[in-house]
Amino acid sequence: MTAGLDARFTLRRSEAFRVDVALQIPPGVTVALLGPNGAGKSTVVAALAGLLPVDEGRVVLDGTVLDDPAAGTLVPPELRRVGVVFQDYLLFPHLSVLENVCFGLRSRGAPKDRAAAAGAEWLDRVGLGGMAARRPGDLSGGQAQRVALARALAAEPGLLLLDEPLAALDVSTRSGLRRALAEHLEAFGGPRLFITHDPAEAFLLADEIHVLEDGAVTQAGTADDIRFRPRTPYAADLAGFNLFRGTAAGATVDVGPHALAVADDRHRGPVLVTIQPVAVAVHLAQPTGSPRNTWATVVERVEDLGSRIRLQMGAPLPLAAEVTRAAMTEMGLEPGRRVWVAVKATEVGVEPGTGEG
Amino acid sequence: MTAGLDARFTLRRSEAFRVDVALQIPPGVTVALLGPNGAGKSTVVAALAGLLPVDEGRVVLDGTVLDDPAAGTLVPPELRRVGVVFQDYLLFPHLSVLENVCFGLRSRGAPKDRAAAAGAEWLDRVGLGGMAARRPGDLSGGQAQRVALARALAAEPGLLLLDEPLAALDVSTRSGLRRALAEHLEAFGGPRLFITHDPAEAFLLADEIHVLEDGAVTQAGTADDIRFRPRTPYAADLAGFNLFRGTAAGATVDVGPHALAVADDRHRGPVLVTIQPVAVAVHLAQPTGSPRNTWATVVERVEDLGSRIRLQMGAPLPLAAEVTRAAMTEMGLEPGRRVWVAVKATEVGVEPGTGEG
Amino acid sequence: MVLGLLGLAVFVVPLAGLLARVPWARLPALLGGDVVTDALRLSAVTSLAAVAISAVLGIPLAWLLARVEFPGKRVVRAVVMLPLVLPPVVGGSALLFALGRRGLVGEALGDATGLVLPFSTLGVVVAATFVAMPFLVLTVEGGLRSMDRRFEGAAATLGAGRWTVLRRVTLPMVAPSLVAGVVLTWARAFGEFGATITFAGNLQGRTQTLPLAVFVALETDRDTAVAISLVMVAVSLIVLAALRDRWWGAR
Amino acid sequence: MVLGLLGLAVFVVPLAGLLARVPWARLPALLGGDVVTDALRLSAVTSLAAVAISAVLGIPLAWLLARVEFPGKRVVRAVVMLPLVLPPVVGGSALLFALGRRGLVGEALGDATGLVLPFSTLGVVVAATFVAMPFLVLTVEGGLRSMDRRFEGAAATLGAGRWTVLRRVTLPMVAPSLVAGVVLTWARAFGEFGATITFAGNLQGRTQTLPLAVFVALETDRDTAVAISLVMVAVSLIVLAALRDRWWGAR
Amino acid sequence: GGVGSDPGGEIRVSAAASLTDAFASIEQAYEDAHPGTDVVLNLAASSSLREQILEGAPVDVFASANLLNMQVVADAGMVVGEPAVFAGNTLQIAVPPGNPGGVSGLADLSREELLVGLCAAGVPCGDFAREALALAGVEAAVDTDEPNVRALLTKVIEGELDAGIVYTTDVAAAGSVVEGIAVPAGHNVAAEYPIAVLAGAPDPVGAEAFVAFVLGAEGRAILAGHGFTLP
Ligand SMILES: Nc1ncnc2c1ncn2[C@@H]1O[C@H](COP(=O)(O)OP(=O)(O)OP(=O)(O)O)[C@@H](O)[C@H]1O
Ligand SMILES: Nc1ncnc2c1ncn2[C@@H]1O[C@H](COP(=O)(O)OP(=O)(O)OP(=O)(O)O)[C@@H](O)[C@H]1O
Ligand SMILES: [Mg+2]
Ligand SMILES: [Mg+2]
Repeated sequence: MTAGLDARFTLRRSEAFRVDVALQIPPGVTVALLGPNGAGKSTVVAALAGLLPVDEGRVVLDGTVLDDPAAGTLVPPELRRVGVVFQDYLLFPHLSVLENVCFGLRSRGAPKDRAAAAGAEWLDRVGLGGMAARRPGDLSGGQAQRVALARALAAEPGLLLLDEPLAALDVSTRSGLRRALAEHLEAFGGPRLFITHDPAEAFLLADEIHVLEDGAVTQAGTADDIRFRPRTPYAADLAGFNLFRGTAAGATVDVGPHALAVADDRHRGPVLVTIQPVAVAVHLAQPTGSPRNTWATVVERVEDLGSRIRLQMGAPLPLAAEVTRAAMTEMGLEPGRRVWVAVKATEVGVEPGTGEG
Repeated sequence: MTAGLDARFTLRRSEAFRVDVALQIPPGVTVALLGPNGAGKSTVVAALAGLLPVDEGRVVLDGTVLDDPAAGTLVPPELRRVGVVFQDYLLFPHLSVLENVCFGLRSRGAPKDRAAAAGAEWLDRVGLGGMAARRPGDLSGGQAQRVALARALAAEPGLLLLDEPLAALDVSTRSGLRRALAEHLEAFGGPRLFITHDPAEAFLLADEIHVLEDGAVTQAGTADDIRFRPRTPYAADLAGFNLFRGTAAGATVDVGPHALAVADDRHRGPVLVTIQPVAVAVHLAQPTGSPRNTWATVVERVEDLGSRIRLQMGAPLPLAAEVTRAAMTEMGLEPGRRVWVAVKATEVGVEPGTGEG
Repeated sequence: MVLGLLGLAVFVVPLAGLLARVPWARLPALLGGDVVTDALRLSAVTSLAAVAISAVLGIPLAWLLARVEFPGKRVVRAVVMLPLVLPPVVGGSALLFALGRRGLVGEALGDATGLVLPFSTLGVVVAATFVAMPFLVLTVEGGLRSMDRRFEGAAATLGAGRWTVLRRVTLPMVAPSLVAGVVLTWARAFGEFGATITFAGNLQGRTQTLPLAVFVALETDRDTAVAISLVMVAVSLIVLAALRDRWWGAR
Repeated sequence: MVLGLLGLAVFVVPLAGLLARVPWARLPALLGGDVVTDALRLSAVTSLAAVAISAVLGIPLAWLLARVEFPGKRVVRAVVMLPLVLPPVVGGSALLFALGRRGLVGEALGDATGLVLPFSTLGVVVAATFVAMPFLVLTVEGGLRSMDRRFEGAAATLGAGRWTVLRRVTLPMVAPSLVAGVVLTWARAFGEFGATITFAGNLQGRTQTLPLAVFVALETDRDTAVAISLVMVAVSLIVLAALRDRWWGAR
Repeated sequence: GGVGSDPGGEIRVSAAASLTDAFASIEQAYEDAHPGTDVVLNLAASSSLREQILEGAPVDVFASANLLNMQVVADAGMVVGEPAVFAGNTLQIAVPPGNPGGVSGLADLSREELLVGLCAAGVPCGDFAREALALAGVEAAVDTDEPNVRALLTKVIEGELDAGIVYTTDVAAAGSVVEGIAVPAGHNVAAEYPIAVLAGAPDPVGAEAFVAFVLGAEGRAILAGHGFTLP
């Protein structure tokens, strides 16, 4: 028996559109599914949740076959323990916000008051503690989405499917909820599939990224695989991030071989650090000035992205930098070239994040 | 008679929530309404469209009083020529995509074939030419939103209200549609109110920004007003942008007193240029290295943002830069200090954009 | 599932009972007369006319009930449902009291226009409309209420006036309810007996619809009655079964 | 608007006709006898029993029609609508043919259980159920079809089995249709006359419901008939007007 | 059951609707004479009653408004002995109060300008009326063929019809809301009401007793009081 999700299936949605994917998600691993509109992301969610029958293939969760049309197996959604946050919420209009959140626990037989207590706790976590008695129809778009999130999480699912759970949220709410979401993903041991349009979200929350285009996975791998070796123009577009794990201590973050100065000094302990490749300046001599982080390194690889050039740096930190073609030519940047890199402390993003996730 | 929109009104949505706003939008001007979830943005849209009656105040469009409860005036929505893109689309499920887009023209009496031709053109513009015959139920979320956009624009409204029209779109589609939207906003002469969570969108598309928090406008002004003089923590959060108008000629963009090197060399003619303050490096001596844009300037103003310091530079370009407190102290950055700034060409965002808008 | 089948039995068993009594061999002879032909024609005409009148008057009434707030709305709705509750014979009597030659309104109507409803085909239509229209009103009202009104708002912002909104958005979006209402109304009008016989009388070719023909036949010859009933069953099964699934509420 | 009011007139004018004939002064005397009391009690009991049976059997049937694909569905739906079309007297005869002591099923039923439906209160319930249940089935089916099924999917992913989904999501979400269906069913059962008198007979205290009492009164004393009709109108108006607006389709 | 044999017993009598008043009086008188016995009347159109009996409804006595329906039941072997005629009825022309049509006899029914109703052919009162018209040599200008006397009489009472041929007992029962115009004996046709005990009677003894009561002096007196002719 293999733990986690092992899914390979095809599903025809219409004459013109077919999804054909293979996904392996071990327990405790978050996979992000990134893809343009109409790529079939929501279709994959529906298939895994048991809401659309697959045409061919097998879906296995923790050793249990959920779908196997060849063998006639099709486990109904309610027995799958697959939690879903739907793209358009689907909150029950006749139930209060609290009843929506309790729905999963109640369905699985929890007593009313225990479910209500757990639901209220979840509402507090998404910052809607005061809205327990409202109807979903009286919520703003963003409030509704947070309720949907709480509802799915409160049901204690064994596999978590999130169909763009943060898309309708505003910037400030989003970063707060992303943190809450990251925490929950950590707390919960099963496989997680996360759909998003936002590469930052994918890179921050996921261990592995699958790029879905027109129903097919065009690239799958770690964030680094996608970032350093994007295989399609769409993937290359997404690959705008340096991502490191580190330990924050206020104004500095220790990222293993190196300590980075950061402007966001609120954090202590394990964090994720992001630096956009375009934010990395490359110098031939040691730079002076405001950039707090400067170090000597060597160009390992040069990639031509068309209008820009991506440089992959070696020790002490595997940093990607993007420069113009003019800069490359002028400075003679090529593999083996020794350079100085400079990154402003204000350009280093810090997000709390722990463990493997 | 004043041309454009002049609206001041209050509207009570529930016991706990009340909107109280004043908006003046001259013809040809785009105002963005930025605010957190539940601030009342959609409520303002509904009121202006005539879908919710206001409690007090006056709404005047091009000299015509649309709402004036004191005088008993309430012009019905169909006579307002106010085009709306709703946050959750509201595409007519019983009509094809093309019929949805033609709806406005047909309602105002256009002959069937002329409306269909115009509708088809609009569908092409939003990249859905092949889906004219589909039902909205068979579209993905992003496709549906694009149809909603085309439907509102095709009706040739006199005032355009856009309730987060790009929120559900993926990154690549979004920038394309943002461009199309910018073009249409240019082409259309009335006032425009644009709701968004994305400050970049607001800064790029709007001439003026109103920040709405808990039903009240906490700040209103140009993008520069918000960026340089944010009045609330929320506004300060949004103010992460340098924005200049310029003329692109491939790898350089002329922004008046200065020519900037840019990595995105696809553009010719009028453009908008964005530079994040955090991407601006400040040096005491002339820097060497990859940053393509370096110039000498003077610190005009120093603002304390808490963990970061914002520096406002003087001639030749009014650039904002954000640095850490440590850098400020160490480099002795204070008003009047002469410094060099460095901006990497890859950090300069270029968006097509013309005219006053 | 089992309950559903049991529920179906409620309808199938009596139908089987009826079919078991059909004198198949004598059927052509029994149905050959012009009584049946006249009644069939009259039933078709009057039931369709009742549907048309019900639609013209009933849709606006449903719209009033669903969309306009006014005092005493519940009472109005209850009044609309009355013909459902009143035994048709009583309903027919009420129609006589109101619209008969000596009736409350009928006398004035007759004096003014010379129109006499009892014993005329128009009277049959009035009786059928009275008993059948509630179905249209109530079904359409339910549809209107459960529709998301924001679609109407969206249409209005696109320049559609009340009438255009009604025609191009509201009615199409409640089409399933509308069709269901029309079908129920037609069925009720087609089967209408008690109010018709009381109000409009029973004259072959003018007011004798199929149900009246069945009733008269029952007085004398059960076989003819069963045979005419069979015609009614056949006509309704054909009409009702011709309705596509999607008309029953789905998009 | 105008059409809507005209539509309302269709119902109000006959009601006014009826009210104009009510012998108000003699009303207490006319309604005092135990005939009316017996009939009222019997009508209440049987119409509510018919509603209960219709709900138990009709909701699953509606669910089958709305949610399960099977061949011949249109015919099944047409059969369900038959009692609407059949004149009640024919319906009563069909019930006799099927469930009478000599009937297709009735004979076996009688032999097996000793149950005799004709002339029993149970027979009244059967007749009322037969004519009224279609309303419940059709209204609930319409509600089920127009509901967004993805809510059921969402509930299933939250661990709700078929039964829980039905109870906590589907039925509450179609509650307006359900209530409308129950009301229509009750109203039809309450007013049922033809099938009852034919199938269950007309025995005071056992099968004589209010409509049958009206019929008997019509034979002898028109004033009593009008008075009993008034009781029916009053009861129905009270019941129907007690229904809240929101039960008619809105959330 | 019969006298004393089955106190608390129940006699179910299916009687034609036109017998409503008369049989209500007979029920009262019988129950007074036989304490503990309950007569239960089942009043409907004779044809409905016939159908119920043919389908096995548990009935003790059948009192029909015409011979035909009784004959059908008898032919099905469901009658004990011979049906007995217990009452008769004659025809009258019913007109609204004040006789707005100025009807004075059968001949007036041929006047085109009058609204004239009969019972439908096949319905007993319709057949009798047509026979009477034929005897009088009148070709009536009929506007409606009502399915039963009750429907016909209602329309006369309401003034919808200027004249209709109904039973004398109906005119008597209706009271002042209609006027009756006699049909001359030569043209009048007598309706006959048969009564019989049914083969499937749950209480055959009681049934016999009740029939005997109707045919007896007390029954005859009550029937005569309601305008029926006696055989
Ligand atoms: N009910 C349906 N019937 C037929 N085709 C459908 C249906 N729903 C969606 N599709 C089509 O299937 C394809 C994939 O849709 P899906 O909703 O899975 O895309 P998505 O990747 O989730 O897009 P988005 O980011 O816009 O939500 C699209 O081309 C869409 O038009
Ligand atoms: N139908 C309603 N009845 C009562 N209150 C409502 C209703 N709809 C929304 N509200 C409340 O009004 C406030 C403003 O809602 P609105 O939809 O205008 O916010 P918004 O700024 O558009 O938010 P979002 O960005 O989430 O769409 C919220 O507090 C919301 O809960
Ligand atoms: Mg999707
Ligand atoms: Mg909103």
